Amino acid sequence: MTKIVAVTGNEAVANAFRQVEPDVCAAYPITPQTELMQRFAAFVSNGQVKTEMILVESEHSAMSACVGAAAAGGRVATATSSQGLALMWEILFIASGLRLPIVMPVVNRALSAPINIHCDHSDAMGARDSGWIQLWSENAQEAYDNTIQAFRIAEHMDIRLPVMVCYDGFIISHSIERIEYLDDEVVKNFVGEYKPLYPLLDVDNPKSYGPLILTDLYHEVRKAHSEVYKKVPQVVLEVAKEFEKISGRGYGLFESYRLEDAEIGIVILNSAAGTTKDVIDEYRDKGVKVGLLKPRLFRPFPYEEVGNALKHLKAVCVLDRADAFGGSFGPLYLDIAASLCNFKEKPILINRIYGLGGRDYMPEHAGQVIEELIEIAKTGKVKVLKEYIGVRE
Amino acid sequence: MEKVEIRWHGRGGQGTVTAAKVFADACLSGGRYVQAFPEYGPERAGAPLRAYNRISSKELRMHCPVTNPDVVVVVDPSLIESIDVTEGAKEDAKFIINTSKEPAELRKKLNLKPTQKIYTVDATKIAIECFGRPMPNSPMVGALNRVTGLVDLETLLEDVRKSFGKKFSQKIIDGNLLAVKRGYEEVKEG
Amino acid sequence: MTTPLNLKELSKKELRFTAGHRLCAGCAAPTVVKMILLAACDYPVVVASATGCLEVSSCISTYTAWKVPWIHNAFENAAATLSGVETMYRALKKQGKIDKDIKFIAISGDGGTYDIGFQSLSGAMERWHNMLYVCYDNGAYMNTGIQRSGATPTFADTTTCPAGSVIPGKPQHRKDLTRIMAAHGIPYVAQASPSHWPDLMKKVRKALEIEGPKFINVFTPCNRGWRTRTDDAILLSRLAVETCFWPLYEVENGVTRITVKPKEKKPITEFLKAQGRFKHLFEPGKEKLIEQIQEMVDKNWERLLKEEEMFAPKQETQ
Amino acid sequence: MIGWKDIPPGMVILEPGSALKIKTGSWRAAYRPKWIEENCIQCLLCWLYCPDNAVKVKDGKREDFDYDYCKGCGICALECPGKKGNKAIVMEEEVK
Repeated sequence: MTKIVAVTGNEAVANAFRQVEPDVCAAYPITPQTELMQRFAAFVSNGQVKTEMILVESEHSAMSACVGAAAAGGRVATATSSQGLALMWEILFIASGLRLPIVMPVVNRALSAPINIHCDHSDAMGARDSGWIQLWSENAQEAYDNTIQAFRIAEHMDIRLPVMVCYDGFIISHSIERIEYLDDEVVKNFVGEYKPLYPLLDVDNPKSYGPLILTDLYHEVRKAHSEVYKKVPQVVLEVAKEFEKISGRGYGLFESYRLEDAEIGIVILNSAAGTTKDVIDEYRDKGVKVGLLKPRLFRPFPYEEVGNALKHLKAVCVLDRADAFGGSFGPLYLDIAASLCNFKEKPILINRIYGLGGRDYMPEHAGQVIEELIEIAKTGKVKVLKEYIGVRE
Repeated sequence: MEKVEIRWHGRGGQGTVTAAKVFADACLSGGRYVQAFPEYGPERAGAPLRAYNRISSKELRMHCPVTNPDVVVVVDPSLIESIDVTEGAKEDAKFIINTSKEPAELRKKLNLKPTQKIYTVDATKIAIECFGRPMPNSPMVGALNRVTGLVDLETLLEDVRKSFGKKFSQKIIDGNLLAVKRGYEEVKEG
Repeated sequence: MTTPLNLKELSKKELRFTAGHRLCAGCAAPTVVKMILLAACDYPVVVASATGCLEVSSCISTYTAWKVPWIHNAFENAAATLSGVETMYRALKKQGKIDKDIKFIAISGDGGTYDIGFQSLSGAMERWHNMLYVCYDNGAYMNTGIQRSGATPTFADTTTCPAGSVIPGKPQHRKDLTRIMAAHGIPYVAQASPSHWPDLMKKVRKALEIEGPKFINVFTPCNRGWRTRTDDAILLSRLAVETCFWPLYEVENGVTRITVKPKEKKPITEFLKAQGRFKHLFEPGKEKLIEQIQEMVDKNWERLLKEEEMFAPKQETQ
Repeated sequence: MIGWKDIPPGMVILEPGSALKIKTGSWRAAYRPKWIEENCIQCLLCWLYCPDNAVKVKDGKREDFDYDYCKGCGICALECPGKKGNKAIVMEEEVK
């Protein structure tokens, strides 16, 4: 029996946490994540979960405590945003390097300076090469579903890696939407009992975590680590398949929307994908063959699959809600370009930066991009490769 | 109606966001999709704010502010002086204003098109009479429900009872329920 | 049965920090670790270490000197890391998945404790985790090459505040971390020295018996950093106690008690003169600097005596 | 040296005390300690103070040095109280 509710994205994810019941949860407040951990703390205070909370003095300590707790041998979760994720940066690499299955919703928010509390993706993008698996979510439903699946993916014995579940700050975290909750028992059975690997608390079999590795072995350790990521897409798909059985909702490595027969396409992450789909429908009604690709598994990035899904198009615009400062392209653009670079026949690519610091992404922005793509497909000419949209002159 | 988009105008601290949430919650019945979200800024109590609802029989994928509302709800009448509440409103939009004035007067003041409809309700007065505080959100929810006809009154009242139930005393809950009902009954079309 | 704290009995216990570690010849840190783990010999323990000499030298490649579960995370977060381990222990114990009585000990150097790890330590203590945090204080960043730290004593010569013609070594005071930890209001705080091993072991044992956060600061000579002989680590730590440079005391539930009082307080020069890092103070014309150090030591010792007196049981009521 | 396929997940070391395989006795440069049994009062301070666990003890009784690990620091010799002023440990030149 599923339950239909109207809740904020943060409330939905807090509820997923309640249903999964991590053994230990570290938390430090930061907008817009705060509401999620507040709600979860209320579950703890009211005895609705067995979770022990560690109310740390910084995000750096939050992630450090998560590393300790996960190594100790139990299920661990935390959550953060923006500066908080930036402060964790050092320990993100340690969590993945030690192969600790920590689950962390990242409620996407812009990075300082200037300080801003609203949505963009520069926080999670800054951590995209930290070895964390990243699942991105369009709406509250996906944030909830991805959070539940994240525990299964992270804790899979072939994977044992930390997972970030990304969803848009305020736009999703603080907006109320209709979502379907699964039954508590169904979720509990789905994630199952936590199985530790090398638990530190097994005092009869002492282990040492975190050795010094020098030139003689570091390269090998990294190679071994990089091999694990090859197994991730398959596990993500397996978990999604099982999740579909309990929820009726299907998930892949990415979502293709009206892409198969399309001639032009948009690649975009998270909540703006929904707005774009509505606009695509309008253009389809006018006979324009436009489609969309929305990455879900962003790390490890499924280059081959994404490349195959896009290669037949004439022109593609990659919309980034984060800029890579210092004269580079948007981070999503770089991955899309890499996924297509070895095909002989491939679409012309452009990169548009939108929605930084919570700037609204409106239907007319999608329309503007589609119009430009129509023109590029027709003429084969690109006026400007990378540009901001929705910006005041 | 397949999709209704609502824009609320209120001030921080008046319960406008809560009203949008309560209304969205009530609209869930009948398998509808709903959204309720405020515009977030650094504003604090007293500052003008907007909140939005989308109510639809189809999945809602749009994640941006409502720019062409079907319904505009003005919770604080003083906002009319400083903000163009008609901005972007559809040709057949409905305006619900918290005011003691007559609909005709408001129609003139807002310079509405003949195709647009105006409704007024003295929500602040109702609120004071029902539960002793000038919090107009409950009667406004009642009025909005009457105008849109999206949910039956009983469902709405049940939802309000539920959302108030956890935090407030029985007296406050009863007062608010009465206020919703009176807002529903006393809204005037003009 | 508690193992008595005598060497004959203790020597029958397993050494849970093994030989084969790569710390310098004559380093006092492994001896301090040995003493801590011997004092804790009746318990299973989990140890966390901050990045530092002890950490890099005890666990390299596939070789670990630890025979207890051990975790190294980063430089500044041993306390936060161990608070995670300890919290998971409580969670799993509550669920009936663990029944053992495990003790949690962090062992980190002064850089990872006084300086970069201070926030993490302070937070963990304030959150009241059931752990013992031990700082092995050798008074500088020895792992990176003898840079000054918040624990470096006044006028010590280090690579980042070298004794020059204008600045005579570290100009600032040493941060009195033990007192700062006592100010956290935690149940047990102490200073110890490996030269006074029964005192050190008693303190560790007492700390382990107390529920909640505990902190012990252990004086730990470093012959490379201090430019001394490889054989005088214990001798120097004894001199630190006898000159009252490093008083041995404890603050238990807010009550201060000096645990070892030197029979005769030796002049600070006894401690300073054996160390290359203070060599410049013995040049002609630098007498004032040594006097300043002596004044600081005297002031601190006097304050400690007064503090103890404040809490001492009244003679009449005894 | 192991190859990448033999790296355990997270490089967690599963063998406690594996450092014993590293014979740090080879670090001794100039001096090595010598135990003079007749001067030994079995105080075991050398066992306690040795940073490298290089003093063997059996059933609470001191035995000879474990030169596999002794780095030759000399702490044992300096701290040895000896018998009637005669040290039970002296440092002598290393012969390799």
